[in-house]
Amino acid sequence: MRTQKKYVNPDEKQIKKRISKNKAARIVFFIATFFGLAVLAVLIIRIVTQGAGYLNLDLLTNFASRNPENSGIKAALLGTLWVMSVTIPVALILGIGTAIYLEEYAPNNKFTQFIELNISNLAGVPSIVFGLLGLTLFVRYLGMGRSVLAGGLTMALMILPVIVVSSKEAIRSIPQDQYEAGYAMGATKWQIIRTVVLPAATPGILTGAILSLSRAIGETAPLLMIGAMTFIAYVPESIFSSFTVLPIQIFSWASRPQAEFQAVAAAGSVVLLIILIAMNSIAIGIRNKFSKRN
Amino acid sequence: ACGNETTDNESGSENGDTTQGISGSVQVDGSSTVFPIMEGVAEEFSIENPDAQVTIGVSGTGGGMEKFIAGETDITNASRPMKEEEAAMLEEAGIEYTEFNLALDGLSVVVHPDNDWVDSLTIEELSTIWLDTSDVETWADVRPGWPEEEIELFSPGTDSGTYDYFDEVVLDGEQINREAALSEDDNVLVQGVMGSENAISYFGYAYYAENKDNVKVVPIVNGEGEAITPSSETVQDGTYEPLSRPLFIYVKNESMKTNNAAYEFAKYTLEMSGEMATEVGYVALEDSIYQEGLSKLEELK
Amino acid sequence: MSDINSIRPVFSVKDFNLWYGDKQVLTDISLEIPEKKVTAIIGPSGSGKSTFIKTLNRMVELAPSVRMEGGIYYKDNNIFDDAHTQVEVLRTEVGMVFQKPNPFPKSIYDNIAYGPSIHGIKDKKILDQVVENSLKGAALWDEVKDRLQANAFSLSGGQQQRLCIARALAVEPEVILMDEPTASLDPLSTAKIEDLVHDLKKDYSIIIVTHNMQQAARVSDKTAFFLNGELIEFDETERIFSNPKDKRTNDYVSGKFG
Amino acid sequence: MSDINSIRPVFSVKDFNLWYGDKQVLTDISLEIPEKKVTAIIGPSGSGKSTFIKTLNRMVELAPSVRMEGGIYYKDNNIFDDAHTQVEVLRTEVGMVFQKPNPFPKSIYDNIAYGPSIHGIKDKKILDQVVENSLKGAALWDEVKDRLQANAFSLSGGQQQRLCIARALAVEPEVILMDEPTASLDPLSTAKIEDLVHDLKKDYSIIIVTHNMQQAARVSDKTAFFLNGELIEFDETERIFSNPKDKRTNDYVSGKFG
Amino acid sequence: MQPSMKEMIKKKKESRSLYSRIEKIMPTLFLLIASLSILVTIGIIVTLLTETILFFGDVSFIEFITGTEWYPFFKNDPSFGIWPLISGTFLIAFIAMAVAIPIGLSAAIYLSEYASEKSKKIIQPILEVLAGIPTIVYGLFALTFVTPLLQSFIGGLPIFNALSPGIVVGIMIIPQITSLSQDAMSAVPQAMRDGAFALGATKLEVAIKVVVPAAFSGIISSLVLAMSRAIGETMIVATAAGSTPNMSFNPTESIQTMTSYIVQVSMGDATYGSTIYYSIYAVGMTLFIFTFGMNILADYVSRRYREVY
Ligand SMILES: Nc1ncnc2c1ncn2[C@@H]1O[C@H](COP(=O)(O)OP(=O)(O)OP(=O)(O)O)[C@@H](O)[C@H]1O
Ligand SMILES: Nc1ncnc2c1ncn2[C@@H]1O[C@H](COP(=O)(O)OP(=O)(O)OP(=O)(O)O)[C@@H](O)[C@H]1O
Ligand SMILES: [Mg+2]
Ligand SMILES: [Mg+2]
Ligand SMILES: O=P([O-])([O-])[O-]
Repeated sequence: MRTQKKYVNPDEKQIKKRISKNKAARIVFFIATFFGLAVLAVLIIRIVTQGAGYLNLDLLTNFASRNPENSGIKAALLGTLWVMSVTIPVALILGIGTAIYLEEYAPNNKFTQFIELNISNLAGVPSIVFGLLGLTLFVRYLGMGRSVLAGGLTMALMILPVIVVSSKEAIRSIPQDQYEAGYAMGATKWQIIRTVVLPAATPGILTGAILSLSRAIGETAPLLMIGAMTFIAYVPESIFSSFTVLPIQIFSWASRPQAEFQAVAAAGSVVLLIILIAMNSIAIGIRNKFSKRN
Repeated sequence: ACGNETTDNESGSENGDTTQGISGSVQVDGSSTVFPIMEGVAEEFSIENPDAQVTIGVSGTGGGMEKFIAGETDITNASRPMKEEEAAMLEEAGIEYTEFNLALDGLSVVVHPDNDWVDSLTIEELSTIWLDTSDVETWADVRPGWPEEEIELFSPGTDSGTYDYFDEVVLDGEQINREAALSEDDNVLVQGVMGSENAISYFGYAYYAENKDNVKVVPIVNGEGEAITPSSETVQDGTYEPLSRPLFIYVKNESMKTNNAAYEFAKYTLEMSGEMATEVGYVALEDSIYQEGLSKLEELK
Repeated sequence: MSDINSIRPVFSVKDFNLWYGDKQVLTDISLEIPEKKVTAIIGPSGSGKSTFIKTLNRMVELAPSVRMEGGIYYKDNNIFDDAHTQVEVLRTEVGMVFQKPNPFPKSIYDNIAYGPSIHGIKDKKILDQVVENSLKGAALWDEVKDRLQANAFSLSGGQQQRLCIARALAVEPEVILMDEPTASLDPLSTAKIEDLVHDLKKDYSIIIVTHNMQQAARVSDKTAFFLNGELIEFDETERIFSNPKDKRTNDYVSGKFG
Repeated sequence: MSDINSIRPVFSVKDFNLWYGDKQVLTDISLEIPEKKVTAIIGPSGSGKSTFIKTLNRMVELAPSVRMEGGIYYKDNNIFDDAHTQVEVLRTEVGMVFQKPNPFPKSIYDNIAYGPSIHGIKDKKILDQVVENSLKGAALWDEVKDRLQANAFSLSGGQQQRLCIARALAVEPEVILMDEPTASLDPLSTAKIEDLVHDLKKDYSIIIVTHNMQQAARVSDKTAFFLNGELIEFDETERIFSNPKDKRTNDYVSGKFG
Repeated sequence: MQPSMKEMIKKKKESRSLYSRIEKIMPTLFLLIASLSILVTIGIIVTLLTETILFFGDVSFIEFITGTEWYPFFKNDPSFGIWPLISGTFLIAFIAMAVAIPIGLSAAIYLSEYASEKSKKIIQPILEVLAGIPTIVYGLFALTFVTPLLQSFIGGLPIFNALSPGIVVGIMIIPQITSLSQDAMSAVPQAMRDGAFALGATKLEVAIKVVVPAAFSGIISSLVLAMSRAIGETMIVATAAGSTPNMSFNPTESIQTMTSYIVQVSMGDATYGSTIYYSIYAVGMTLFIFTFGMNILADYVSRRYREVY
């Protein structure tokens, strides 16, 4: 066989060319990666400098005002908290429960597959469509008005598919051998779920939940749809109160004619970003902490 | 409640060592033109009555009327008088209401600050610019000698009272130019004009007042043939016409009876609106009109 | 094969067949597994060894689309007859240890206490006792007694495997199934587990799957040779390794393939 | 050990040490690998066999945090000296076959043509020739010649492994490293690969890692025994299996552990 | 010595009917919860559908799906041809993809093939922050930073245009493309790379000729999903693209997307029951069909062409 002539005879020049191509590509790929980081930096620097004049404690403790100096996000911040206090339990109970059902109990048939496909597709449906749903279902048909309840439920429905999908993923990534260990001890299905599945899936579920909650906190469009664009100078007292939330407040400031309000909007954006980055960091922290193990 | 500036004792009233103030919730919605006035009123009202919950939406006059008819709001703001259809629907819904004058606005026509050719416009010229049926496309089509650049139109949305008023006075019920960008967000209009030398738009005087550096207001030729720039004086003395218009609130009579907070808020509004109107760039009415309104309101209680 | 029946069987398998979907993985298996002995199962990869022992505690049913025919009797009860044998009870009596150590991501203590506690035993004193006994039984007590609250993953592979054995012991099973329990371990840990198996057979019946023929020879009393889902030969271990009846057995144990 | 030097070494390893992070995995390895022979590397799991042969073509560097000391000479060139040996060239001359067959998800043809084509050979005629020769060299030609455009994954495990050998042959290496090439194969495929190894040594120097002692005995000329990262013994295969010098070697080849 | 564990377990078994009841209730409970979630998914479709049907009581279906003029606010003869909104939507989506595909994929290759574990650990979360920035903040960024920046290059670029929000939407979806594609590439077994490295391939050759083809379906589905996100993006477009429904593919012109139309109407809170009010459902339905279709496509691609390694 080796009597034939050698076809592959890597000569110096050709090798050099391939290696420098590789080096050039590496630089191009790196620049592309860096681009995203650079835009992020520009964006953050910009809103921080723009909002710098209004970044103080008053921003957090004041209500909105016609006067930029006195404007604050108290109502919006607390409104966001109120809305989340509806969204979180509803989305988590429905989301995790559905994920457990689909992963652990549902028969593996066409119908289940259809449901799963449907849910994962809903995760990609634009938020504004959920706004339409909230407007029709909660605000109008169920007569909740533009209340915290309507807003919270709308947000819950919006993130529900995402939570279902990420919880399913978390459950699915539990190694089969953990189930086997439990079953081999004579555990029942529910015991397995309680003692093996939930503890092991919690970090993953939590990560997904925090990330989707942070999405909900940053969303404007669905709440705009249900008519949350308002001037409010009080803190909601119940889930039936009217409310405003941070992104809406930012949007409303940004639509003011005065340049000062653009700066207040930027200051509000900084606060919103800090909240979101903090939530993301927590989620990433959880993910890193638990992905190390095995 | 009184109309004094109380910004300074905010913390005092929160601590509750001044009078208890009013509690309860008030739903207000409607005109974006009136919004700056109402926002100021609501802010002061909330400072004096920290337990009161005043919500002010910005749905435009038409959108506000819609909610008012649906019974969702206690007070609705309007930058035009109520339409007959709206009144009919309210009657059908069994909602009684009362109209109050709040202030005057000079609907301001604005162009880009670098636009150095437009020195004044007549109502006819305005309508040729804005009507869909007219064949005016460029500034040169409006007046010879003006640049041959296509005019960019930015108009308040069709739900707004501003649009309705403009429609009545300038468009005369005809179709607005289909190239016009419509927006309920007045700032979009400001941005639009700021962004193009050939743009033209119109909106409430308050928004112009806030953007004097960014846009240029166009004097409008009135019935006397004088080109008048909108200002407090020209609006109040009636020389800026026909684009001066009154601003209103409509209160639901029943709310005035049953909802003390709504009543107090309405009262406070009438007391404060003159001051607020001036502060945010509109024109206050004569004091006697507010007094008249207050006594009308008193009767509703 | 007369002596097989002289010892009371803990499992009797009769004409057992198993399919995954359409694929037959076990064909006409019949054998009797003696009590308090070590039975080794050997055979090349894919011959159905794991499937077979997973059938004994019905773990095989966790895989989708499994179909079975024939009977398996645990102490004379048909294990598939739900009226007489609850699967949870069967698995409590027939413990299992896997190829890869699979402790729970919990403390050493909680790993051992898991079995008793899912069966409703919460009394801390009893649990303490069980943990100690089981760890002693698995020859792990001395190495971990000072750090029972440490995470099980902080143990070495061999210790983890003994922990898994201890976990299985905690519910006091009758039988322990072991599926290549030393496959992922170093020589030293392997030796420890082999010693442990030897000790355990005083109290338990043990069935061990192994790739390592020397291991089978060292630890087991009886050996079953599987090939392509069939039981080729089942006999005293000595016999299998010195003088098997079947040529294929001979080829396999002498390393001609596998 | 005098005869080791009588044959020209293709690789000389001198006092070689390797760490993954802080963990030393190879300690003071020195040996010379003869040309056009089959050298077997045996040893229990984790003893560093794979690490060792991956060092020979510098694949080991793909793992993060590897640190090395000592010299390895391929035909008298220090393989770590980038001035003389480019890693891409080294790997072209030192081919490798892995434990699990790892064809690319491409057609059979493209799998073989991959190597030549990255080296700039695009001429369809030459490639056709290379594909045919390589497949013939790997004893796979007859089985696949009618479906060269079929996806490589449609082949059986044993065929895939021969495809991977053919792929390695396509760039005409001098040395072929094989890391447990039959570990995941059935007996028949194993036999085929063993035959192939036997044929290939006419043209290539082969280094083969194996778990299966019988396999080492059957295919290799020389055998190196690794334990815990040390080279315990390196000698003629016959000698290693019949009369090793070191007790540990003897224990291992006789199945006492591992 | 205490009683044997075996006996204790037996005893407990007998007194534990509660547990077996829980065991029986749980599946039903979870089924109930799941049904609720499933109802929601059906709810969306039903809601959109019923209101959309009412819309087609006022406007001809044919006009809606074939019309090229979208002037809903005209009093005398409003026209409801959806195409200007669709073209605006896709114009934005295409600009976004033109930005995001090269950058997102390059970054994915860099992170999956070149970057060290350490730098991956730093870069990845930061990139994910990009995806988490509220769209309203992006919208303001587009309007007040990117547009003026573009205006300094492109003379006569109007303040509201498709280009600027398109680019910003592109930036927003970069992380999605990067992380999903990178997942797909990372899922390519190391063995496959090893196979290529062992033949003397450079990193680039491994990445382009082995990893990318092997991860192809994952990459494609990440692109489809990103596209679907771009189509559904609302606030960026509503803030910076203007509101002129043009059948134009000129990126320097102002356009209107389906989403920004819905926002425009809902901000004015169109009269309940009016044709305009129902039109947002018809538009919403169209949007839903497009994004749902794209998601199904992505799912199909990743299933159909899933690599069997
Ligand atoms: N869940 C499953 N679904 C379908 N086929 C399976 C499944 N588990 C195993 N098999 C197949 O059944 C056959 C027997 O597998 P089994 O795991 O029992 O073999 P084994 O003898 O234990 O092999 P090894 O020594 O590799 O563990 C194999 O062909 C395997 O591919
Ligand atoms: N990438 C890596 N990082 C850290 N440690 C590693 C890495 N790869 C291998 N090791 C460790 O190096 C030691 C030697 O591993 P190696 O794979 O060379 O052993 P081996 O003899 O080939 O074993 P096997 O027979 O199981 O393949 C083992 O302890 C292993 O855990
Ligand atoms: Mg097995
Ligand atoms: Mg190895
Ligand atoms: O918001 P308007 O005042 O224009 O109705």
